[in-house]
Amino acid sequence: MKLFNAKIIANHPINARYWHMILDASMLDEHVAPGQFFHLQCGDAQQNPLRRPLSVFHYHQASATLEFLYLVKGIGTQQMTQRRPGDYMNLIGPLGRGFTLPEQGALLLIARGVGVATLHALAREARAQNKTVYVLLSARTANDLLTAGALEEIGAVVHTVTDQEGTSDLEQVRPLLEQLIHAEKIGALYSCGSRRLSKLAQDLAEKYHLKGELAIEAHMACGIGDCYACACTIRSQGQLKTARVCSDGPVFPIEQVVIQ
Amino acid sequence: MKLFNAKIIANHPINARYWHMILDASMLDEHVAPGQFFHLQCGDAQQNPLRRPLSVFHYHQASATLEFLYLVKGIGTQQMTQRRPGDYMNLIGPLGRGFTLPEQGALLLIARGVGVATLHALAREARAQNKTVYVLLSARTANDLLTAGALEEIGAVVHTVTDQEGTSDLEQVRPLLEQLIHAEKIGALYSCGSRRLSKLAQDLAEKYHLKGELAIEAHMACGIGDCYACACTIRSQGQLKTARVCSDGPVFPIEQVVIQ
Amino acid sequence: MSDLSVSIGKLMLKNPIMPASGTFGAELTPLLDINRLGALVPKSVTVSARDGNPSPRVCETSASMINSIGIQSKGIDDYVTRLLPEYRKFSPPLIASISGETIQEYETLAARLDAQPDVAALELNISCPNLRTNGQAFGMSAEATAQLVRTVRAVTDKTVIVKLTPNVTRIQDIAQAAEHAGADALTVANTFLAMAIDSETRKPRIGNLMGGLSGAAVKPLVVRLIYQVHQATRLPIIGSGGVMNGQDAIEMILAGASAVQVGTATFLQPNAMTTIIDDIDDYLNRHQIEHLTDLIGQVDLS
Amino acid sequence: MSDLSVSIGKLMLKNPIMPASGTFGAELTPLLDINRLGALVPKSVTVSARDGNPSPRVCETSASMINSIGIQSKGIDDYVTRLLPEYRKFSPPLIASISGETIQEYETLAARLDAQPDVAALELNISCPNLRTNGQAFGMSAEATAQLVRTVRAVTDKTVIVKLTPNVTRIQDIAQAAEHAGADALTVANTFLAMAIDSETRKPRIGNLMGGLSGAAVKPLVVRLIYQVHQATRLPIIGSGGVMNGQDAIEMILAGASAVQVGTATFLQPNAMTTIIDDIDDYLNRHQIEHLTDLIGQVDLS
Ligand SMILES: Cc1cc2nc3c(=O)[nH]c(=O)nc-3n(C[C@H](O)[C@H](O)[C@H](O)COP(=O)(O)OP(=O)(O)OC[C@H]3O[C@@H](n4cnc5c(N)ncnc54)[C@H](O)[C@@H]3O)c2cc1C
Ligand SMILES: Cc1cc2nc3c(=O)[nH]c(=O)nc-3n(C[C@H](O)[C@H](O)[C@H](O)COP(=O)(O)OP(=O)(O)OC[C@H]3O[C@@H](n4cnc5c(N)ncnc54)[C@H](O)[C@@H]3O)c2cc1C
Ligand SMILES: Cc1cc2nc3c(=O)[nH]c(=O)nc-3n(C[C@H](O)[C@H](O)[C@H](O)COP(=O)(O)O)c2cc1C
Ligand SMILES: Cc1cc2nc3c(=O)[nH]c(=O)nc-3n(C[C@H](O)[C@H](O)[C@H](O)COP(=O)(O)O)c2cc1C
Ligand code: FES
Ligand code: FES
Repeated sequence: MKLFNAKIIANHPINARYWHMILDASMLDEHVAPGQFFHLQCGDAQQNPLRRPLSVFHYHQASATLEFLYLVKGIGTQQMTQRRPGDYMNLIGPLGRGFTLPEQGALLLIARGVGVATLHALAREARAQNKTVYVLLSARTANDLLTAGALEEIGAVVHTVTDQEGTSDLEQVRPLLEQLIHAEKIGALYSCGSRRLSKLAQDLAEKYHLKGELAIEAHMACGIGDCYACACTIRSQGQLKTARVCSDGPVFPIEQVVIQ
Repeated sequence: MKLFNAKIIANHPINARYWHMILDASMLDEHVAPGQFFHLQCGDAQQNPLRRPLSVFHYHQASATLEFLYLVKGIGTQQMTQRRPGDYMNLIGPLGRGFTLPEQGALLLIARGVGVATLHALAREARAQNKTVYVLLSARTANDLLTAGALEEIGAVVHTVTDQEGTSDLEQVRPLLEQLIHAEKIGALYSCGSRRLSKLAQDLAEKYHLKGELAIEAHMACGIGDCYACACTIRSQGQLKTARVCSDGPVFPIEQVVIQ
Repeated sequence: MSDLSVSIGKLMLKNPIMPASGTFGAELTPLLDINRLGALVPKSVTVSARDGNPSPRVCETSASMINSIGIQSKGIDDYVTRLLPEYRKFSPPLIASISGETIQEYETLAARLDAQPDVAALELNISCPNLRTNGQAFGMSAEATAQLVRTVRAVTDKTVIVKLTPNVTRIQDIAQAAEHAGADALTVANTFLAMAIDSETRKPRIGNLMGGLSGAAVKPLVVRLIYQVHQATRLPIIGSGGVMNGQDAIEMILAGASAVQVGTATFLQPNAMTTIIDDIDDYLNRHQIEHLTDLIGQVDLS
Repeated sequence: MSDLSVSIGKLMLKNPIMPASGTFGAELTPLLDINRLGALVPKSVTVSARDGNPSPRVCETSASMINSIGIQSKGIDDYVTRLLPEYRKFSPPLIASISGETIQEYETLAARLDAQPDVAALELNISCPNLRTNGQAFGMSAEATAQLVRTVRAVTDKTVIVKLTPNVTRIQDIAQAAEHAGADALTVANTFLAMAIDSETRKPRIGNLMGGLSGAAVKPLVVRLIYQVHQATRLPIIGSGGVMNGQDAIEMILAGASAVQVGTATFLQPNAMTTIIDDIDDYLNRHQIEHLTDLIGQVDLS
């Protein structure tokens, strides 16, 4: 974990709602695991005192580049879109606990919307270790099916469903996933970005006794475990406990997560 | 008076402390008198809700350009220096009552520091009407003697004094001014930018029965006469009264001003 | 076009947006379509002419400003003979803000203005932090508030709006005192007592040492106060403090405000109020809400 | 190098900068040179473990944030057996912030911590707006404050700092009650009760509806409170609320603070506190002031 300034190499819109930022992260001298995040100062710090957490979309150690894929949501991410190549972003990270790969078997990633930003890094890591990766991508529209191409390029098998086409409801997604679990050697399930899909993944993991992990979100202040702003409820050894998304998570064993 | 956006044509430092901004004021369809001012939104309006008043340094109707000369003082003027050609400034103006020229005789302008920004416009107007203009320019250093050259170019007679050279104290300035009043046909005195010099101008105007005007400053909120933030005390018909610098001034008959 | 009208006591306003006293005047005419406003609220008036406070009278703070104008007033005679006729050219109803140092002064002002057909309602400014020492105000005591409102109520049938101070432990108590004493509506709230010092000169940044804080920074405090008052009384509430745009106005209305005053935002953008009216109209259309009144107090606590 | 040391009760701090309770933890170690701080103040501790409030627990507002963490605490046992030993690796004195629902709980906590040599002083958080309904707190009543402080005073000789709430009509009264009951110092102040609503979803932006406002926006209110308390008592004051940089800290010291807590600024910049210490040092050098204590309360009212 480090506090540093990183120069912006690129900052582009991907479509009407999503942007992609590439930073020069040569300041970074730590391993960055998929599922970890950075806490970014997005704009005018006086007016907007809270940092924004963003998952690592891609960290390429050799070229020392750090990438984020972000949804333009409110003032913080709007201000991010104003930043130009050559400007600096102030970051804290890498933060939190990332994903762990299954000992054996393929990975099944279930992502919706910008959840894919988080799972993308996991897909890359798994592919780098030559694991088989299946991805179910769900989104509102075909346009919002982010990085499907990039995932295919690295050799992941991608299934897409959208609200627009009427293919994204649970009644259709569940059999698709069950079929994958039956047909392929799925070793672990991962999900991010949708409560409904996370719940489904949890069900499936339980039903099929699969390892699983969920990346969850919470509003944060410190981002490093000091303030308890990001508390969530975790089921651990039969008891409900409070955990911090920023430092105990954001990735939790799927059976521990209490999905409200 | 109008609320409008004006495109920045130029925005340059003149020296370490002063900047010069030129705006495209083709939106303006009113006469702008020397001594009047504009109320500018300088930067992040959410964080900095108050506008800043700046005197017209020069308004050139034919080319529709409006110029300000500003001292970089605090956050507002600092933010102004960040603005680039092509950006827009949001202005209200022209505001307040400007200077009036003497019916006859020459003008004697007594300015210190950025006070010359205000008096410069008066010098130009007077020269345009073929009046003789004498200027006493006082400043900390020779470097801060702003626009002496420009004033000479338009045909004003400029005397400069500085703290650095030890020529700016009242004991030296007073005889210089009295000599000008004796030797030249001075019809009116004008001052801006220094309490000490304004007091001196007031003394001289009284002693020599000269018309005189002072431009004064006050912290403002509305800038248009609604809020009484800019109140000052005025001596009028033997009584002390409260006046608004923004709408009753900023230029007042010299005998009315109560200099604290 | 949705229906933006709201009622405040006997007043029916065509929309909920009005200026906050002390931040508005006829001088805005060239910059703002004054006739579009729901109501007009000139600067608080006192019985006799007053000069106000030493300068500087305003300073800027983070997303806010401090003012200590004091009640700079030409007195009630000037108000009646000069200001009211001047405002006749505008169509929105005029709410006269009155301010005094004693309860008798409020009574005098209210009685005098009750006789003026040009005055639609009275706003009792019992909360100015700039009148007495250390920001004290009538509105800090429930008993003083009750007594003052009862006295005014006795001399006028016009709508009486009481402008509360936020500088209290329990605004609910003051609100209820005003309600029981006969107030028709409450303005929540006046400015927050504040102070700033220039670290370089070590001098206070306000000539009068303290002043009232207004602007975006105070909005979360005011939204809370509106909610608390709305829970504690049945009176219509006029929200005041930190409204810069339509969203802010909607936020106050959801918390329980029937109308909203705009002050500091006008210094920033002289036409802020009409922009806010347009924003509210857009919001209602976008959310397919026919009557603005359907939003009052409708924060979703589920 | 000027002398930055200040005393708070029996404590001598090497400089006036310390974290505000609830915004600091050992997790900052990689990002901040914790040993440079004047004192350390961990999160308020309660007798038993508590879970804190529903989410979202924070939201951002203009130049400020609202938090409603509640007192998320592992309880006093964990504090004594795990937290205090963990803090032994740091050199600055530790001020333990304690929080309770009854006066007895404060007594229990104070007695327990009195026995801990690792605890240099106690800060009584009698002002958390997030514990009881509608932001009520002990610190809103002078009598409750006096009784609470007397009770704690009876069980400990350690320096007792009382953290006041700003949500009161007259903070001077509460400050004097604490002083007379035996407090050694006052923290001025805790957060301001606040609320925000998302106009699009109509939902409160804080899970617990209301929370405490902190950050730059509250500074003008806190500077005023510090000044008022400094006028009303002789106790050393720890300023808290909206300090983002060295200038802000100096401003509070000029108003009457002996030391200054930094909370929200740490979220923005984890090393804000050491930057502020450097800023203060620069300021003293630039103004040729040898001892920081020469600045306390020295606002120039001439
Ligand atoms: C561990 C983690 C990883 C994330 N990774 C990504 C990512 O890779 N790409 C991406 O687009 N988004 C990601 N998010 C969500 C992202 O943090 C929010 O969309 C962002 O903070 C919104 O800020 P804003 O100012 O644009 O929106 P606003 O709604 O204006 O934000 C207001 C406040 O709420 C907080 N907030 C709002 N939504 C969220 C949210 N979903 N999670 C946490 N805080 C929120 C903001 O941080 C801010 O404090 C992640 C969130 C977490 C917790
Ligand atoms: C009628 C008028 C004409 C002026 N013309 C010029 C000009 O041509 N060139 C120039 O450089 N300056 C001029 N000034 C002064 C200029 O307005 C201030 O220097 C400027 O407002 C400082 O803003 P800031 O944010 O940089 O400083 P800060 O000190 O950070 O300002 C803080 C607050 O104080 C106010 N303030 C500070 N100093 C002054 C001041 N001297 N007068 C009024 N308000 C002040 C600011 O407007 C702001 O609200 C004029 C002032 C007035 C009243
Ligand atoms: C410069 C100024 C002058 C004010 N004068 C008065 C006044 O005379 N009477 C009054 O009741 N309130 C007065 N107020 C308070 C405002 O009416 C309003 O309640 C407050 O500014 C909060 O709203 P805002 O944040 O929209 O400005 C004044 C406020 C400002 C900024
Ligand atoms: C996230 C958060 C948690 C807090 N928790 C506590 C607490 O446990 N006990 C307490 O006395 N104050 C608590 N506070 C208040 C701070 O200690 C401090 O008084 C306040 O934030 C004002 O300072 P600031 O503006 O520098 O943040 C908390 C504040 C924040 C923002
Ligand atoms: S954000 Fe502070 S503990 Fe997680
Ligand atoms: S600034 Fe408002 S009256 Fe002059």
